[in-house]
Order: sequence, then C-alpha cells, then structure tokens
Amino acid sequence: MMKFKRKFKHKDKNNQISFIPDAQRAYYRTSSINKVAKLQFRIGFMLLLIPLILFLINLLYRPYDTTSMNMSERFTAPNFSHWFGTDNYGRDIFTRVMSGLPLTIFISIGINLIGCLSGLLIGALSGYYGGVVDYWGNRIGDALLSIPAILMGMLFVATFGEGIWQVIVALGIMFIPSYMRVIRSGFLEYSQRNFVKRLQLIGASSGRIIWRHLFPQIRTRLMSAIALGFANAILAESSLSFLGLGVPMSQITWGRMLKDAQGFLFQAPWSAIAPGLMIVILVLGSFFISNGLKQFSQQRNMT
Amino acid sequence: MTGELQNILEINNIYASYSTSLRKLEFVLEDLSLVMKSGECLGMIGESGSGKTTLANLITGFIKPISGKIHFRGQEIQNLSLRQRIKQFNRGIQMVFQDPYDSFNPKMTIGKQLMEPLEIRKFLSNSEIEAKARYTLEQVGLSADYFSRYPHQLSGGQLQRVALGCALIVEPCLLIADEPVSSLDVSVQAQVLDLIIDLRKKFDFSCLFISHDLAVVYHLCDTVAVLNQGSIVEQGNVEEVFQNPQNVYTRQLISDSGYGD
Amino acid sequence: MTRYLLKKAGQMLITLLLIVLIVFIMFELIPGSPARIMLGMNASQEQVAALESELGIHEPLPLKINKYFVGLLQGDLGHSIHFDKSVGELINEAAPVTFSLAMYAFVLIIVLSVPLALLAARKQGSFLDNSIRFVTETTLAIPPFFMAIILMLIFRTTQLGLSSGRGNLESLGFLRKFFMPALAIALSRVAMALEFLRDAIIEQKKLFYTRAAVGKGATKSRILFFHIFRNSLVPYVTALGLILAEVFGGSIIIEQVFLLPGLGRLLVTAVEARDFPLTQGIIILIATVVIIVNFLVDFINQFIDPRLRSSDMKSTKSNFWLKLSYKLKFRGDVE
Amino acid sequence: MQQDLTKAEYILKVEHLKVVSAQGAELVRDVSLKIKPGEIVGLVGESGSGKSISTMAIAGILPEGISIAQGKIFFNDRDITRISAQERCKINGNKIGIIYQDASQSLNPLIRIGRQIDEVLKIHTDLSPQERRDRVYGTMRAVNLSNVEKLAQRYPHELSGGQRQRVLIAMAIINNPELLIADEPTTALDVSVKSQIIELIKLINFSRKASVLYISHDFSTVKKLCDRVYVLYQGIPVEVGATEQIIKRPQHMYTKLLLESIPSPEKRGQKLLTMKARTRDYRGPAVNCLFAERCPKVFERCRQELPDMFKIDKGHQAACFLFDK
Amino acid sequence: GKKDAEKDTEKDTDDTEQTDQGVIEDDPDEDDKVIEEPGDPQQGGSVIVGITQELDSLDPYLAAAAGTKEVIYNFFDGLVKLMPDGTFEPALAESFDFSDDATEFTFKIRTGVKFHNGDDLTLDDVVYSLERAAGMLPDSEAALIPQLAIIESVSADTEAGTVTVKLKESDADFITYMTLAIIPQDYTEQAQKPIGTGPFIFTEYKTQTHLKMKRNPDYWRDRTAYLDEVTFMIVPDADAAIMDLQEGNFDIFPYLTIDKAELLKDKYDFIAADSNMVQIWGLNNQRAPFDDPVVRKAINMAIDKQMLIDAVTFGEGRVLESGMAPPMQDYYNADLTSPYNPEEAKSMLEEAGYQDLKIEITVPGDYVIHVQTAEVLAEQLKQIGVTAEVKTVDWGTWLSDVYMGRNYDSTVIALTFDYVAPATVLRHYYSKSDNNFINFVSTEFDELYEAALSETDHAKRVELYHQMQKILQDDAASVFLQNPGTQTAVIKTLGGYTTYPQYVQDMYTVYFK
Ligand SMILES: Nc1ncnc2c1ncn2[C@@H]1O[C@H](COP(=O)(O)OP(=O)(O)OP(=O)(O)O)[C@@H](O)[C@H]1O
Ligand SMILES: Nc1ncnc2c1ncn2[C@@H]1O[C@H](COP(=O)(O)OP(=O)(O)OP(=O)(O)O)[C@@H](O)[C@H]1O
Ligand SMILES: [Mg+2]
Ligand SMILES: [Mg+2]
Repeated sequence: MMKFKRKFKHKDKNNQISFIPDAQRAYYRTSSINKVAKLQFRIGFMLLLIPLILFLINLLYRPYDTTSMNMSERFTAPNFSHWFGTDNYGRDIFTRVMSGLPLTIFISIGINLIGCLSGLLIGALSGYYGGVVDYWGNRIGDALLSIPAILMGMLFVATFGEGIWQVIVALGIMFIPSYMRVIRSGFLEYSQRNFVKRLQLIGASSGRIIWRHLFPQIRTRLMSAIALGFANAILAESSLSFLGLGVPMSQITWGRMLKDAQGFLFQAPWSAIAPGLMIVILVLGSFFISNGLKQFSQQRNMT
Repeated sequence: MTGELQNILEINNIYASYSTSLRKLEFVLEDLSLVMKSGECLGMIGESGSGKTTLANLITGFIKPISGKIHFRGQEIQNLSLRQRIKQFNRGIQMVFQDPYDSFNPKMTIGKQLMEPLEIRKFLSNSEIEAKARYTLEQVGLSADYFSRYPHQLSGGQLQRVALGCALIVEPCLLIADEPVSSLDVSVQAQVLDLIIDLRKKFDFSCLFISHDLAVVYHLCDTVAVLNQGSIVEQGNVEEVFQNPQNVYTRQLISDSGYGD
Repeated sequence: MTRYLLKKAGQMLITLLLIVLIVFIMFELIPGSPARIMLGMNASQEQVAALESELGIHEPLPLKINKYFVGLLQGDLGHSIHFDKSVGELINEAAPVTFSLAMYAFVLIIVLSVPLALLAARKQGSFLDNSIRFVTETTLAIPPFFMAIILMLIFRTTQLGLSSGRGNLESLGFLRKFFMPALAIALSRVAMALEFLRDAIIEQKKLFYTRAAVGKGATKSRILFFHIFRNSLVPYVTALGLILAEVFGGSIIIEQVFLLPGLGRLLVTAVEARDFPLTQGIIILIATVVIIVNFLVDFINQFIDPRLRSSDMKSTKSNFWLKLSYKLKFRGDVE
Repeated sequence: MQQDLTKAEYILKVEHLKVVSAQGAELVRDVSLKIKPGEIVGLVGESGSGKSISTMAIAGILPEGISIAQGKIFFNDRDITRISAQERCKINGNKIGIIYQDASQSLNPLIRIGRQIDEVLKIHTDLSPQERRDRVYGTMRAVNLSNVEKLAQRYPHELSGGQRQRVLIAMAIINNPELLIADEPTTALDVSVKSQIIELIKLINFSRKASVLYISHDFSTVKKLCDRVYVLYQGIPVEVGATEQIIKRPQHMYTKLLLESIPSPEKRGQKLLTMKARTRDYRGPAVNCLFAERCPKVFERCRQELPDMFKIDKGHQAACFLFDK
Repeated sequence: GKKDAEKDTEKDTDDTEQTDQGVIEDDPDEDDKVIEEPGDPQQGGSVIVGITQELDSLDPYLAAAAGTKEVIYNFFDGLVKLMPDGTFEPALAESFDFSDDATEFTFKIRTGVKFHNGDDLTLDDVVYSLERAAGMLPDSEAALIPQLAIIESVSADTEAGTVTVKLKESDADFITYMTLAIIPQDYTEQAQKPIGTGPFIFTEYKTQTHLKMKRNPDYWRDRTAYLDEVTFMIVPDADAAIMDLQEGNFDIFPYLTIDKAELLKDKYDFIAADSNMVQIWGLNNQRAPFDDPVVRKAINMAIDKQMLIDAVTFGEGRVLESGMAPPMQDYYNADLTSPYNPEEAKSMLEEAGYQDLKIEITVPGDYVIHVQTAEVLAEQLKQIGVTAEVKTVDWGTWLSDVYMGRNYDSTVIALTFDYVAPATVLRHYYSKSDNNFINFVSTEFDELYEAALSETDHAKRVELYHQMQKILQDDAASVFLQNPGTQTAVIKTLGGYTTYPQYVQDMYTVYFK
C-alpha cells in the first residue's frame, strides 16, 4: 500500500496517471507482465554475457594455442594452469572454449538468416494472399515438419557434404517452415483487421500494406521467434555434430568439441562438460530473451 | 443537398453469398435493389445478421456479387477491382468501420496514418500533405498535438473522429459508415453524430449510414432503408417511414424501439 | 464429416507424396554409390558396375519413382541393399524398439508435465512457478545427447541399478531398461508440453467464464478440474501431437547413445550406406505415424472443443497456430 | 409490494465501496447503494464508470489484482466482503443470481448448455438427476426458450446472442435467488430481443419476488424497468432517485447532459451535445468534483472539494454543490 | 552376465533341440565350471563378444564389411586355413599342389565332412563355391571376389577326389585366396541363414542387435569347439560400450584403444595384435603441388610418425616406411627408413619455390582414427609453413569422390588386405589398376609388379616386393604412416583367444579356463 501511494504522488504531479481512455487497456499496459518480462530479459542478457566475456578475454589473452598439441599433457584434469583441463591432444580446453564462440554464433545466425528471410517471404505471401500459395506452402511445410528435423539435416548434409556453409544451408532450410508458420499466422491475424481494409480503400498497394503496416505488427513476435531459433540452431548444430555430420574437424564450435569429447568421456569427463555448459548457458540465455520478447508481444497484442 | 437529383448509387437485383461450395449456397443478400440520390444521407437499419456489413463490403468492392449490378455515378462498378476503382474515380467511396481501434495501425502515429492516403496519391508535395492532414485533424475537432500520438492514446470517440478524417481527406463522393457509433458511449456518440452533421455541411459527400439504432438513424438521416434477411423491405423518407411504416417487419422494429408514435 | 475426412486424407496423402519425392530427389543428389559402399575399397570396377545394374541405380528417375510407387501400393517397401533383407522385415524388427521407447517417453512427458503445469499455473509468477519453469527450461537447453550422457553419469554414480538400455529386450524389465533413454528424450520435451499447458491454464483462468463459474457458486477445485483443465487441453493435445515428431527425432540420437537397436540407428546406417529403399521405408513409416497422430490430434481436439467442428473459426484457428509455431515448432526444431 | 418482515430492510446495502487495482488506480471510488426486497434498482453510467466492477465486488468475483480497499457490502444484513470461499460458494448462484454483461464470454465454450445450467443445481441442491433435468427444462422454458430438449444439447457457440443471454438468465434464476444482478443484459442485442428480455426480468421480479440490480447505460430500458436509479460517474454515484425523478427532472448537470445527448425525435438534425469531451482518464483519488472539468456550471468550490449527496426531493439526491443549501 | 547368458542358452537349445537332435550335450555340472586349474580348456560355456560394426549380408561372398567377415568366419572353412604365423595349412583340402608357373592348382578334398544342414561335402560343392565366387555361374556378371576373376576353369575329378583350378594368368598369391568359404551347392538363403562346414552353426540374427551361433557337434576336426554358444552383440560405438565393459557385460571386445585398458584392467586381459591396415596419407600424384616429387619428399620428412602414433593410437602402432605392413611377414621391407627433419623439409620447399602452401586433407569422417590422424598431420605441417585444411566427408562420398573420382588433394586412409597377399596392397600403386587412387605412375614399379604376380619362388617374390617398396619410398608416392595395433579385451576367465594376420574372431580356439 505504501508503495502505491508514493507512486501516486509522483504521478499526480504531472496530473496524469495514464492517457489511455479505456482503462482496460491501461491495466495491461502497466501490469506486472512488464516486470516479469524485464526480469527475463535481464537474466537472459546476463547469461549471454558469460560466453561473450569469455570471448573478449580470448581476444586479449590466450593462455595457450588452440590447436598446438602437447602429448605430454593429454587428459590433464582441471587445475590451475588448465582451468578446464586438457583434451586428448593436450590442448587447453579453456582456450578452445573461449575461441569457440564466434563460429558457433556465426552458424546460428546464418541458419536463422536463411530460415527467417525465406520464411518471411513465403509466410507473408501465404498469410496475406492465402489461396494456392498458402495451400502448397503449408503442404511442403507439413512435409518438412513431419520428418524429424535431425533426419532431414542428416540427409541434407549427406547431400551437400560437410562444412560450415553446408550445415548453415541444410539447417537453414529446415528452419523455414517454422518461421513460415509464425509469420503466416501473424499476417493471417492482422490481414483480417479492418485497418487493412481501410488501407486497401485508400489505394495502398499490397507491398505497402505488407511491409509498412503488417510487418511492424509481427516484429516483436518475430524477434522472439528469432531468439528461440537462435537457441535451437545451436542445439541443432551440436546434434548434427554429434552424429558426425557437423562442421569440419579443424573448426572449433562447441558442438564439435562436445562430439570430440564423446570418445573420452570416461577418461576425461571435463572435456565434455565445458563446451556442454557453454551451450546450455547460451541456449538458456536465448530462451529467456525469447520469453521476454514473447511476453512483450502478447502485451502489445492486447493494446 | 443540392438540387442535383442524379443517383450516386444504384444497386440492382444483387445476390451475394459467402459460401464457397455451390451445393450449400446460401444467399446473404437476395435480390436486393437500392437507389441512393446524390448528396443524401441514407440510413440503413436491420437487425444483426441481416446483411448490412455485407452490403457495405459489396459497394466498396471487398466482395463481389454473384449477380446483379452496382452503378456508382452512372458507371458499372461491381466487377472493378479496388485498384481500378481508384484509377477511375478521383473521388470515390470511403468507409468508416464500427470498431475504431481495429481500423488503425496500432504502431503508427495518427498523423502518419492521416497523411498516408495523400502520399499514395502523390498529387501533393510533402509539406502540402502535412498541412492538409493538420487541417483535416482540426476539422474533425482534434487539436494539433494529437498528430503525433498513437491510436491507443486516443479514446474511442476521438479515434472515430480521426477515422472520419482519414476517410474524408481524399474527398470521397460517398462515405459508408458501418455502425460508426455503436461501440461508443451515449455522450461520445453524440459528439460523433454532431461531427458528422457538421462535416456534411463542410464537405460535399453522400453518406450511407448503417446502424441498428433507430434513434440515431432518425436523428441523422434523410432517407432510410430497412434491411431484413438480405433484402430491402422498405425505403423512403425517414419521417414518413417512422411515422407510417408500411411493412410488418418495419412496424415491429419501430414499435419495439419505442420510436414512432 | 465424410467430406472432412476425405479432405484430410487427401492432405495427408499429398504430404506423404511430397516426403517421398523429397527423399527421392535427395538421393538422386547424394554422392556415393551404394554398390561401392557395400563392396568396399578392394572390389573391382566390374563388380561394382554389376551390382549397380542389378540394383537399378542408373535407371532414370521417373522410372524409379514409378517402380517404387507400384511396390508401395502392393505394400512392398523394397529390399535393403546393405542388409540384403526385405525392408519390411528390417523395420518389423526395429520398429518395436523405437515405438515403445517413444511411447514410454511420451507417457513420461505427460506424467511429468501435467502435475507440474498445474502447480506452476496455480500462481503465475510465484516462486514455485518460476522455479519449475527455470528447471524445465534448463533441461530444454541441454542438447539431448549431452543430457543422455549426463544421465548416464548420474545414474552410474548413484548406483540406482537402472542400467543402460542395452541387452535383450525380453530378458530385462522393459520399464527399467528403457527408463534412462526414455527420460533423456522426455526431459527436454517436458518443458514444451508443460509450458503449453501452463500457458493455456493461465489463459483460461483469465477468461471471464471461470469467474462466472465462481458466480454460480462453484468451488475452486471444481473450477480447476471441471472447467479450466478441460478447456486447456486443446493446445496441450496439439502440442503433444507435434512433440511426437520430436520424440522420434530424439530417439534417433538417443538410440545411438544407449545403443538401442531401433529405427533411428537403422536409419543412420541406411543413410551412411546410401541404402535408399531402407531410408525411404523408415522415413515413410515415421512420417506416416506423425501425420496420422496429428490427424488424430485434430480429431481429439474437435471432440474436446466443439467450436473447432464448425468451419467459421478462422480467427481462433489462426491464433492457435500462432501459439503453436511460437513455442512448439520452434523449440521442437532439430534437437 | 409485500414485504417479509422477518427479512432485513434492505436486501443489499453497499456502503462506501472502494475498489482499487494492483497499481492503485481507483476503479470504484465510493459507491453506496441500497436495494429493498422486491425492488428493481437501476445503475446507469458511461463506459468505465465502474458498474461492472461494483457488481463483481458484490459477487466476489473481482479479477486478479483488483481488490476491495474499503467499504462494506451487506447482503441480508451480513457483511459479505470478508467471508470465506466456502460461504461465498453457498451464496453465489443460490441467493444471488448474476447475469453477466457479455453472455458469450460467461459460458464455458466446451460444455453443453444444459449441463452448465444444471451445474448450478448440482452445486447447491441435492436433487436427483431427473428432478434437476425437469427443473432445467422448466427454467429454460420460463425464459422463453423453445425446443429446450434440443437446445440443452447445444454448445454456447451454436446459440444466437439472444438465446445465450437467456441461458444466462435461466442460470441466474434457477435457484430462485433473492437478488438478481443484471449487468447490461441487453446491450449486445437487437431491438426486438431487447424488449423481450426486459419483459422477462420484469416477470421474474414479479413472480419470483427477486430484487433486481439492473445495470445499463441505456435510458430507454431503464425507464421501462426500474423503480429507482443510481447515476454513476467515474466510480461515484452523482445522482439517485426514483426513475421518474431522474428522467423527467434530472438535477445533476451530468445526468442532464447525458439525457440530452440521447437522440430524440424532437432534436432531429440538430446538434446534440453541450457536454465537453473528457480529456483524460483520471484514476487517482477524488479530491474534488470529478465532473468539474466538463461541467458548464462549474464554480470555484467544485475544484476544491468533493461534494456529498445533497437531498433534493423525497428519495432524490444529487452530488452537486448547487444543491448545498 | 555369464550366468544369464547360460540360462538363455538353455532356453535356446530347448527350442532348437527338435530339429537338431543332441546338438548340445548338456553338462549337468556346467554351472560349477569355475576355474580350478587355470589355463586348462574346459568344454562348454557361452560367451558374449562385442562387435562394433553393423553386419551386412551374411553370404560369405557378398559380405563386404570386415566386421561381418570376422563373424561369419566361424561358420565356414576354406580349402586351406591361414595360421597365426601367416602360413597356410590344409583344411577342407587334405593337400594341394600347383604348377610351377602358378596357373594350375589341384586340391584333394577331404571326405566325411558335413555341412551344418547334414549334407556331405562333395566335390560339386567345392566347384560350385569357386565358380560362384569367380562369377562363372551363368547368371552372374562379375566375380564376387575380384581376386578370383583370374580363374579360367574349375574342374572336379571324382575318381581322385580332387578339384583343379586353372588360371588365366599366373598368380603366386592364389593359394592365399583359397581360404574362401566353401558353401553347399544351390543353397539360396546364405544371406539370411548361412550354412558352411565351420566349427559353429548359425542360430539367430537380429539386425542391429546380435548374432548367435552354437557349437557344431559334428565338426570334422579332431575336436569340436570348446564353447557351446557365442553371441555377437552389436554395439556400434566402442566408447559407449565402456560402461558395459566396466560391468563385465562382454566377454570379448575387440578394437579397443589402449587408453581404455587402464579403465578395464582389473576385469580384462588385453591382447594386442597387428591389424591388417596400412594407414597412409595418400597424396594425389596428379594434382599440384603433389605432382612435384620435391613436395612429396619434403612432406614425408616433415611428419613425425611416432608422435602421430602416440597421439592417435596411444603408441599402439608401428611406424611404416613402405606401403606394406609388418604382418605381411617377410614381404615387408623393414630396412627402409625415412628421416624426420622438418628444417630440411622447409628449406626444400623454399628452394623449390613453394611458399605458403595450402593443401586439403579429405578424410572419411566415419573413421575417427583417420580424422584424428589428419588433425595431427595438419598440426605438424604448420612447422614447415604448410597450411592443411581437414575436410571430412562421409564414407559413401569418400568412396565416390576420392577413391573413384580421384578428385582430391590428399587423403588419409587405411589400405586393408583381406588375404595375406602382398599384391592386394601394392595393387593400389599399379598404374593400370582402378584402385590406384593416388595416381602413382612408375613404369619400373609396374614391371616389378607384373613380374611378382607370376613368380612362384618365394625368395624371388620377396625380393621383387622389397624393390617395389623401395621405389614407393624413393618416389615418395605418399606418406606411409602406421600399422595401427588393435587391442582385444578378453575377460580373465577366458583363454585361447588367437589373433591372425587377417581380421577374424576365431571362436574355435576360445575356452573357459
Ligand atoms: N480486469 C480489470 N483490471 C483492471 N482494471 C479494470 C478491469 N476491468 C475493468 N477495469 C477498469 O475498471 C473501471 C471500471 O470498469 P467497469 O467494467 O466496471 O466499467 P463499466 O461501467 O462496466 O463499463 P461498461 O459500460 O463499458 O461495461 C474501468 O476504468 C475499467 O477500465
Ligand atoms: N466472412 C464471412 N463468411 C461467411 N459468412 C459471413 C461472413 N461475414 C458475414 N457472414 C454471414 O452473413 C450474414 C450477414 O452478415 P453481416 O455481417 O452482413 O450482418 P450485419 O447486418 O452487418 O450484422 P451486424 O449488425 O451484427 O454487424 C450473417 O449471417 C453472417 O453470419
Ligand atoms: Mg455488421
Ligand atoms: Mg460493464
């Protein structure tokens, strides 16, 4: 109660609590959803900061070379000189983990870029126009989605070969239907609103309606989807790596490191734990951000 | 209300349906004919589901009739697409919808949305467009500081005023208002009704006013058409119809509302 | 109703056809000849050529597709190149493992998610809610095979006697043997199912009819179980349907880790050996199951929610899809 | 109207009710109202004035985050603001029947309506299923629903708006409540259905001796139905009186202007309104007359003090300093 | 583990007893067969062997995977048998003889041998087997065993009880191929239910799960196998099997790396053996920069093979200097050496004008050992300023793009020999062979190779092969890395596990101590 009163006084000075006439709307604007969403954002960013800081440290200070092998130190348990221990070639896991961030992120971004842009195009068209485009878009999406994605990823990588770009394209394609659905449903929802009718009446072209009016409506939603997609891409990459289909040996991603550690799990469990933990932190951070964004978008929906 | 007695809108034997399969064809509008004179304000009443909105959508061109003809300013328009209509008539048909919050892009300022029709038309320079938009805002009784506000910062009544402004800024010949005041409070409704009366004096347009509130129609309109189950059962001068309804349905409607005598 | 069924069946068929075509085209593009893989490095060129022509690898694509469909219509999935056995037989051997694993995981998902969701939804944003969600989100963030490894380490050190799932299917108690792999699959999906149910419950709670029920004099528990829970089921059931595809995806990986002789492992071998008939057969089987389950989900949902039966529910449906795509499809992707 | 002397003088007495949201916004500021047994009392006011929130407070179904900050609600002389959930369950649906504003949102969409009506009986009585069914059908017929056996098997979305509203009424009256609260039961309906429902409420009030709290912003129905009317403005009643008094001789400026803004045959084609538009939605505590900013007769005192109810006539009061004699 | 397995055996025998009567004489005291006198073979018992490859066809001529061959070995006998020391002993042939030019081979076939289905082994069966393997049956297009494609005719002499094989050209290694399984004539279900004359009888195979076999009670040798039953459990991932090994769930587990021995040493003995692999870093001799011998030589000098072996196989491997491996006995030229000298390698490259050399190593990703080797190679090459990019492809792609398409810079692969026939390995460098995937061309080598094929004198052949290996070394055809060793974990209660120069799991010799 005390809290309320103080708040009130402060606002009273400006002589307005809110400008929103319909208090129903006012309620949701200022409601506690906001607080939870903000908290989730904060946690998410904090989690994401951990790998980022590690990466930055890596730029300035790199205790060991990431590739040079030292057979005398193989499978050293974590200690003061090797914080996370060493792997089967005696390479320092801490150094490798630190330098694994950029590629992991690059791949994830690449996957989502492909998925999101194509999904945006197909989703927007099928959501706005419906009809044949929609029907076939959905069928192909259904087809892709009813096969477990890891399987499709396997086929794709077998087809296009291994390598960073191949992984990006293969998984990118697998991400299209999901994005398509998010965007399509958004467009479907808003294209039935009266303001679209009004715009058509004043002569706005379809392109203008789609990009200037409908797209901004689903932007938050899309961002939330992207944050999720980002996390999922990391998981997907590591899953593919696990099946031995991921990025090449010479490249350091956490998925790859985890895969390499598999063979020595019982001799050197630490070699799996460090990259695994990094993946979990990064993914969890993205989940939180996605959740926060989702709540913001839900809240927007109400206004 | 000029003496010009040309028909701005003529609807002949229209049939319309939403069903997609021929087997289950159900007509929402059935053999509907309607004539609207230039400059008049025609009130359209009928109960929920009688097809009022459908008729409005038909005239504006969002849906196409199954058969029948619609003439707007003497030209057949039922088969023209929205784009073609804009090309053909520099003063065309505009519409105001029932839910004001639904008819604006929630993420764009009022000013931008007011200016948009003019931007699309590309007749005027940017500064002229802005000037005209501000002028229109003033005409619908809102001060200039609403220009940069977002729709959710306005009340329903205010937003409905902006909607009127948005429709009138392109100087249409015919304004279709689909229950523009039904979602508003009495006092706010009164403001909007006043505004419409006011604007009809300032701008020169005909008005098809759809409502289920007989009092409002009686207050505002010159003529009235009663829609029942997809066809017009009675049309005529408001006072005549209200005082002396010919059709059974109309009579029932008017007596229920406590209007008439 | 029959019309609806026909329409749905048509859609399912089209989806299946597309899947078969996609796999066909991919196999056309995949480098590597199954004959060479089968015969190994030391085989001679003639040997490979002979086997290739026996397998009909260089036949034109339309002919191959045609042959395949003719076989399919007769219920013949072809003959596995790698195992030199009929595909039907191979699948018959492996499918029970995968399906029972999937069912087990599925049951675990339900058993874990329903009570947790009810607990979490009791008070949105409470400590309990937040901690339940944090824990499940974390399990979702762990790559499934890593989860399997962690579970293996944990269960080993704690000596709970839940040994890994290797061994004869018949000789050990099924429940005990499959517990760990099923749990590894289930854990990451529990979060999805839970969040769906929780959100649905919270959403239902906000709806006015629940308060109207208080106005009728209904007690809290009656409202929760008679009104809210039932009404939250539609998104939950749909989520479960879609999770099933992910459960199959998960079992592909988990079978590798726990060395289970299921479809997933068979599939990996098949793809590596370029064993087209076997790959195609397994994919068709999994996709069919997924498609049928999703059809059933539609059906069950219509049973739960009569509104879905009428056609003019466009907006509800779109809203529904929105949410689905949001959490589930997205989360579910490749894990 | 006959009165049972053993009963309380007022079936419902609300005293200085104040409802606030979690953010501290005052949704209902200070509402006092009384309903005698058998009386039909109207509550009028513009949208957002707190009508529905007041009813929810009475029925104990305030949404999450909104709570009663002050005031008492006596139902049959018993304060029901702080009773336990179980006791609340005994009153609601049994002694108090509620018809909600939005019928389509008040019914569980997944349950057949017959069962939903039956639920009330199931909770409050121990009749046999057969008896319950008879009573459900009987009540449904009583609210002018036809073909009830079939209708009972339908789902809410398969009914028309008018039918749904009547189902809600049936649900509210099936246990013969002492108080019937009707929150804008007619707003969403067509003219013809509207008058049927008004007749129905009248009938219930007459035949079942239920008091009615009728909430609306539509004066035409209030005129037909109510004995007395409260006019609510931003969470505070500004005028109360017999229906005749309020409609024919409104005293408070707000009531006057409100009545004037309703189109009527006499005002055809003329401008309607002299009331200024509301510029902001103030939800803080009331320190002055809330209508001051829109009132044409505003004077200094209005901006400084909050007016009490001043008596004008027998049973007719208004919260305006003009009547402070 | 074992007790369970025994119970299973009993159950299984119950099922099979009706068809094969008295196949297994149940020893009532079997359960007490604890090691009293260590080292003494006990009759009976059953073991579980872990194998890491999925089995393919069970038909001995169609099976291509080494993993399958090593298992089905137990069902069959050849005309001759390869012994652990690399020599050949007569098996189904009582004796054999061949012409001086090594074009005609005569085998005297043993009598009284029975197939698992009870039929007697006849000369026709032998002829059929050879003809089928050589692709001489009317409906076959190519030899099922490529080495046998040189057979011109097979004929039987019923009187003498001999079978004579004529070759199109001379092949001194031919006798090594005669370990070929002999199968009953016109039996069509070989791929599903193999039948041979071997010490074990096939009982059951569940794809991806296990293959079971039982003792052949009518085995033709002087004793039957010791074990009653053997189950081959398929565990595709040796690393993942560690947990089971630690619990002692397997009795025998081949192909472990030595680093795992530490974890398992209290339960298992480790038996080391040479593998039949010659791991090379194949350089595409037609592709720049490897078309320049200087580059190849420099690179040869830059590789520290011992360090590589330490890193990849934990020291369990032998440094190779030639394209052959020590298990090839005296054919292997052990005198060759190549110095490790990165400085000189670097200056050689600089002199030849190669700066910032960038190369690609394509490896089949399915084989961890090759991938890791490539990784170490890349690291070592850094010292001489060569940047190597490791590209993994899957096995199918490797076969079609690298092996057949020869479209690659360099690759790490192991050449295997199914028979102890030196030509099988060196064929990869013979310029007219389709298996010469490194595009090595040397007329001198070709001549020597052709000469060796028809040479029957052992000493001369050895000499020829030594010369060939020297040429490979001098020309630096590729980088010969190692002959990896394998470790087999054998549970301590078992004895008699034998290793051969060939990849087989011979269960005939295994017994409980
Ligand atoms: N769930 C809620 N949370 C917060 N504020 C609310 C909620 N519901 C209503 N309000 C606010 O409480 C105030 C009173 O609302 P109430 O619903 O009682 O109005 P009303 O008089 O019933 O209006 P109407 O005629 O539109 O039904 C309004 O300002 C409204 O915005
Ligand atoms: N998009 C649509 N698809 C199918 N049927 C529709 C659609 N829109 C309206 N209808 C049907 O057409 C009929 C007429 O609807 P319309 O919206 O024109 O009525 P209305 O007179 O505007 O009613 P209201 O007063 O409730 O707005 C109704 O029976 C309605 O169910
Ligand atoms: Mg309408
Ligand atoms: Mg209300």
